[in-house]
Amino acid sequence: MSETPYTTEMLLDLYHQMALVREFELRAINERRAGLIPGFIHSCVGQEATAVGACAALASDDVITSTHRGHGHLIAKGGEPRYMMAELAARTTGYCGGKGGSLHMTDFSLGILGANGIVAGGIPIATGAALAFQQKREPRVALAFFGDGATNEGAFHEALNLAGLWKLPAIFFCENNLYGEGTPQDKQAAVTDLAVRAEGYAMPGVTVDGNDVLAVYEATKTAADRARRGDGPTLIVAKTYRQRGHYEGDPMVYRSRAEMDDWKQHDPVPDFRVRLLAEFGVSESEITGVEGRVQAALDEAVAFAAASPKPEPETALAGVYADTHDGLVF
Amino acid sequence: MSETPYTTEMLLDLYHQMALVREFELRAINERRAGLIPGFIHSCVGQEATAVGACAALASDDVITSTHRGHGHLIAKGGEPRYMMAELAARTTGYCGGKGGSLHMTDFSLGILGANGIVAGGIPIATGAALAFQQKREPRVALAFFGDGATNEGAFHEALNLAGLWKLPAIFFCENNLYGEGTPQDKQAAVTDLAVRAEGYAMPGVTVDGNDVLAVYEATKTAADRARRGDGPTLIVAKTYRQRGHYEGDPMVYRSRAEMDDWKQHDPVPDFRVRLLAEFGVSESEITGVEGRVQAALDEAVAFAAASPKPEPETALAGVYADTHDGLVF
Amino acid sequence: MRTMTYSQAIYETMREEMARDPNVVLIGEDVGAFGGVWGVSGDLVTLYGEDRVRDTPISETAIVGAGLGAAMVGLRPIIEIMFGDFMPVAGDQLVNQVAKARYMSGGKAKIPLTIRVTTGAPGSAAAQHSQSPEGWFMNVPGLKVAVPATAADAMGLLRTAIRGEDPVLFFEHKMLYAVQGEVPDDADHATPFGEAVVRREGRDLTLVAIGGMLPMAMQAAQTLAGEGIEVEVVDPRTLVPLDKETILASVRKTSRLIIAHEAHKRLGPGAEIAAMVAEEGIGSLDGPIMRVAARNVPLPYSPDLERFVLPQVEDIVEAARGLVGYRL
Amino acid sequence: MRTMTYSQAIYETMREEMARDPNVVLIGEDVGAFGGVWGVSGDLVTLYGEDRVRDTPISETAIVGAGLGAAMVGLRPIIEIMFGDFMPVAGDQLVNQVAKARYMSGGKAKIPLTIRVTTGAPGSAAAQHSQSPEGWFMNVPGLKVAVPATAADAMGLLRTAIRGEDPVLFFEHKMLYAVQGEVPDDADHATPFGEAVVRREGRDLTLVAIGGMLPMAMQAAQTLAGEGIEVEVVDPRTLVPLDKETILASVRKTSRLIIAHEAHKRLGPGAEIAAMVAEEGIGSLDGPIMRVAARNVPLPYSPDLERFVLPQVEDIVEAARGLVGYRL
Ligand SMILES: Cc1ncc(C[n+]2csc(CCOP(=O)(O)OP(=O)(O)O)c2C)c(N)n1
Ligand SMILES: Cc1ncc(C[n+]2csc(CCOP(=O)(O)OP(=O)(O)O)c2C)c(N)n1
Ligand SMILES: [Mg+2]
Ligand SMILES: [Mg+2]
Repeated sequence: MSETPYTTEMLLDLYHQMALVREFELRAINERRAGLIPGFIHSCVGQEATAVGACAALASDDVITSTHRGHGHLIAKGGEPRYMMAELAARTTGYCGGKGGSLHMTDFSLGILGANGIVAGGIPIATGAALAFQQKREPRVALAFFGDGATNEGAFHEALNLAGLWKLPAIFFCENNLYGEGTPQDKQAAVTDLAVRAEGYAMPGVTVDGNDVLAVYEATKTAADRARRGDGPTLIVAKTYRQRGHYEGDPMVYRSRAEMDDWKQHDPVPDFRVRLLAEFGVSESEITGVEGRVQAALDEAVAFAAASPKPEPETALAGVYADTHDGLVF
Repeated sequence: MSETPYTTEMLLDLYHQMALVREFELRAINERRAGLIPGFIHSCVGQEATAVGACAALASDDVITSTHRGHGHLIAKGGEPRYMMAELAARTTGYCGGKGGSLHMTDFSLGILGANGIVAGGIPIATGAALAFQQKREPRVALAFFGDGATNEGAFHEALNLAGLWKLPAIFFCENNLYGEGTPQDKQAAVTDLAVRAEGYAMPGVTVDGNDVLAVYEATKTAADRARRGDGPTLIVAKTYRQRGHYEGDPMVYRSRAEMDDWKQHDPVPDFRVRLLAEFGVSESEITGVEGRVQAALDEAVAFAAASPKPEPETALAGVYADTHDGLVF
Repeated sequence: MRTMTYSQAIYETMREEMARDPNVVLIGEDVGAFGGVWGVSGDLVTLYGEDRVRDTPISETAIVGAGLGAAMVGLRPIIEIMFGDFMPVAGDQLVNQVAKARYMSGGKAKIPLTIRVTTGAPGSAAAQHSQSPEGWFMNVPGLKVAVPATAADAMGLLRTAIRGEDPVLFFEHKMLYAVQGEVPDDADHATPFGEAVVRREGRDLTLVAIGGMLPMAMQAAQTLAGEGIEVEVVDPRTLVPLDKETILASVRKTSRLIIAHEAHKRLGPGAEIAAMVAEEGIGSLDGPIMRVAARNVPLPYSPDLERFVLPQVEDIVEAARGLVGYRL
Repeated sequence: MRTMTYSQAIYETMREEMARDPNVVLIGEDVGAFGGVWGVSGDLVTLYGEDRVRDTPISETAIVGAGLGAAMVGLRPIIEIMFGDFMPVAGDQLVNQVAKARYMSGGKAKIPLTIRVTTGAPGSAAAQHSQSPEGWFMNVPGLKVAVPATAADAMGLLRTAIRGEDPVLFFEHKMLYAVQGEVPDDADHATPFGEAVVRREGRDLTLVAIGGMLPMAMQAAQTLAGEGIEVEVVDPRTLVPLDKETILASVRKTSRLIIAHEAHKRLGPGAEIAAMVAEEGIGSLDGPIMRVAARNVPLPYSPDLERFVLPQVEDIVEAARGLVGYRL
């Protein structure tokens, strides 16, 4: 059993969150089939380590912007499965009262500035939050999650340049899962090593194994410390893999079964479980205890969502403006 | 007198074009004061070597996209001062019949796909032309001129990535004149060496003295050959200086007289004149001959513009569509 | 006549035009191996190769700009933008470049560029994947705007767009893709822009239905006929150019007008049609010009909320009943 | 009352609000040392430092997006976009992010973000530097749109925008910057959104004039008064929210309506006003609703062509004469 800087408590907490993300996605997929969830789902099954490792390195008052594949990010930043499931089920008790759905879940109290349906759309927003922290001399960090495909959008370029120029306390976290929808990463970006782009923005570019939650944690921690010191932003590229379709129902004609099976061999959740036992001497019973709590939490979340009321149609008119003009239809 | 690959004819031609650009700008500025020219002018005085050196390396059927500071690019690509001056004077004989003005001069027969009033707006357009050349297996090249400030626009990033990814026959030519309007380059880009950005697009990034017309020519020739060979695009960053205001009338509070005087010591036009005499053994009389032709051409251009008719108001409705819907106001 | 879906009609037109002219290319996100996120481009990449059916990075500005540049030097690109909601990502290229290139050049540029865009709410796709941007660029001179509502028009208008010399925004309604329709056999079947069509004759009121609203309009007309209200349904087919005459003629006949579109009501395309009639045809009106459209809030995720925000058949029926009962 | 220019009124408001609230910052291209390309921000950088008055790279998407993110976590950013023509460069952030952030979050987000944009043709600036985008985002729910036409409203509406909790598109007309006007001394002078004002009373026709058209409208009214035609000039001040009541009340009184704006006619903001009146006030109309606006072509460079394309005082006068003579 190797020397480790990690407490068993922290290790179990990481595993707990990864298992929670995995199970949340599987339940959501089932509940969608079962009819509880009306909208599309872009699951992050296989990418649990990036979300959990990155958010574990953040403080509770740090903020993130997320993506269309954001359930993991939200849970890792403290999002509660019950309110997330309720949002997916379009209930009043959901994070957005049923107005946002999977693509737009937000909780400012948790520092979740929003998932986003626009590829790269959240990157400038996180940059703006970092600007505010710098301006207000607050020791807070803003982290933007985005995919490999997003690095080819102009918004990525403009935001990273701004952050590098102003040395903003930002972290640009790229989950490189090798595909953007049906198009492989090497058919989207002129370079396969996306971290090299960091040089063009005068910030460090770090590549990390995105399926190793501890490696992700360490890389993000280093970036967060750097940002808090006032030394500016970091681009982190985490190599991972999307185990399921781009969206649930994706025929996946664009990749081979062999490739998918291959990656199943590097599945972040069971891999970490094995390490906990072998490398960190965590006991089987502690782990099964966590897994039991995960199941219970999701049973509760699904029940909560199913039991929650659907919004009254007329309430659709509220929530546009913060003042008395809200609700008027002019 | 050093060995040289350049014929006296070519050298004189380069000087002729540089002198033509310089004189065109000075005349245009005067004519604007005198009232012949109604619109704004962003002069390229001090940047003659970039325009002339780059276009000298292109074939007549290669194409360029230009910028708000584009008079030099147009002349260097074969634009005739008379039609340019007429356009500035908003006459029917101008390149755009008075509809475009300084910001939008275009001549497809010369491969000038248009100046542009939107910073970085022309970069994706040149990329598209390069795509067409590749598609049609035509040995042609598309060159996009743009400034240092434009490299911070998303359009720059998306276009260069696309060109690098598809190995398009394109040249991205950045005229780094150290300022974007009143903001110095180092307050706009996170990096001062803009050429490093090329790496993020898997293309060579070349930095060159933009006030040395021969250096610019060589760099562009190398890039053009590379593109024609099918080896893909190149980013060229040419260091130069805008001797006058961002626009005519700019108070220039943002830079020191000392800096400006300093750069006047590296004035591309007189510098090249000196080299022609000293280094290349061109005779004074040959040079004065060229200078005489330049003066004559511009006397003629101004006279031509002044004598040309102004457009009839109703003709404003034409030129929107290529078909019978043109001219209708629905 | 053949019967096929709206989606197939678009596919066939692209396939035929690509066979006919090597300069026609298709450029967009996942239009190749994926066959298009909406499945419209299907096997075109296997038929014409990755060279002519290009998967792109997620770079809408570069995609539209590249289409423009390619069109300037001889290609006839078809661009696919998977959701109309993403058009603003390429906003500058659409508004300041594509739309104006010809005019700024003094009428010299030819821009044979077809921009295929999906529009409309597919259901619980929320605020960024459900919008109807048909009107967003109507205030920008230089673009043409097509809103096909049937398989035959999808084919005919697309062919006109591809063979034409002007940039066209071609709006494909997501909920029409699977709708069957009759399509002429003529391999050159092309529908001229600026010619509306009367889908159903009626004396009591004119119902202008845009794009995806046509099926709902026909359904509403059916219901109203049962109540003795004869609705004349007009399909403008293109919004720019707009066939004012057909609309005005119908209003002269019925003296009542309702405009139905899925875009939000405030300054949606219906506002221009209403304003045009209020200027050029007010004399023949016996009542207010009604607009049945999405309410002025972003599209919500919840089906219950979404249904409330989007225009429904009943909304048309109610508006019609009210209008016919109205006395000035 | 003090007298100052429209430009000074904007400057003073920014200066005072920045003094009052440290969370108010100004972000834009050349707003610092340059003092703003239109000279509006002047010496604010020397007063408040480069930290609160930030020169940015030429990155409109990042600028608007940064403003949004900063607003989400407690700043009250004022963004300056030097030409409205450049708004589409930041199209996605405006349409899909800023406008929808609150609604998508279920009404939780507060977005105190003021986006200052210049509008209108400064003269021979051609197609990409002369547009009037006031209407471009009216079909996108979630944004408020202010179109101040006087120094007092520039101050009052800007203060309301800066102190408010919603994103505002604040359109400053380039040709109004130098116009003098009286401004209240009250340091808290704020003009509510959604309240139009009658600039001139008249019984014969209602003339709704948007932004830069107000001076022309007043001039036209003067001329027409000389001919015995009494024009009531209404300044909506904000387009979203729109004060329908004041417009409808005036139309009930005059029974005639002309809408004047510099934006292109086709689906410009006037279309919504015309459509609204055609729906809610048609009963009181004695004639067609006229729109005096820019013709539907890009703005040309030539002064002769530009003058023909842009709406002129005579165009308003002629439209008014025709309308008053009109019999339904
Ligand atoms: C601006 C924009 N363009 C296209 C899309 C459609 N789209 C949604 S997800 C996606 C792929 C994104 O790839 P990547 O950034 O790698 O994220 P991943 O899905 O792999 O997690 C695309 C093209 C979009 N939502 N927004
Ligand atoms: C999208 C856009 N943003 C801002 C402007 C205003 N503008 C015109 S030129 C200019 C500076 C451009 O700097 P650079 O690219 O370095 O070119 P230079 O003027 O130095 O030749 C700016 C900000 C514009 N025309 N387009
Ligand atoms: Mg990916
Ligand atoms: Mg520059």
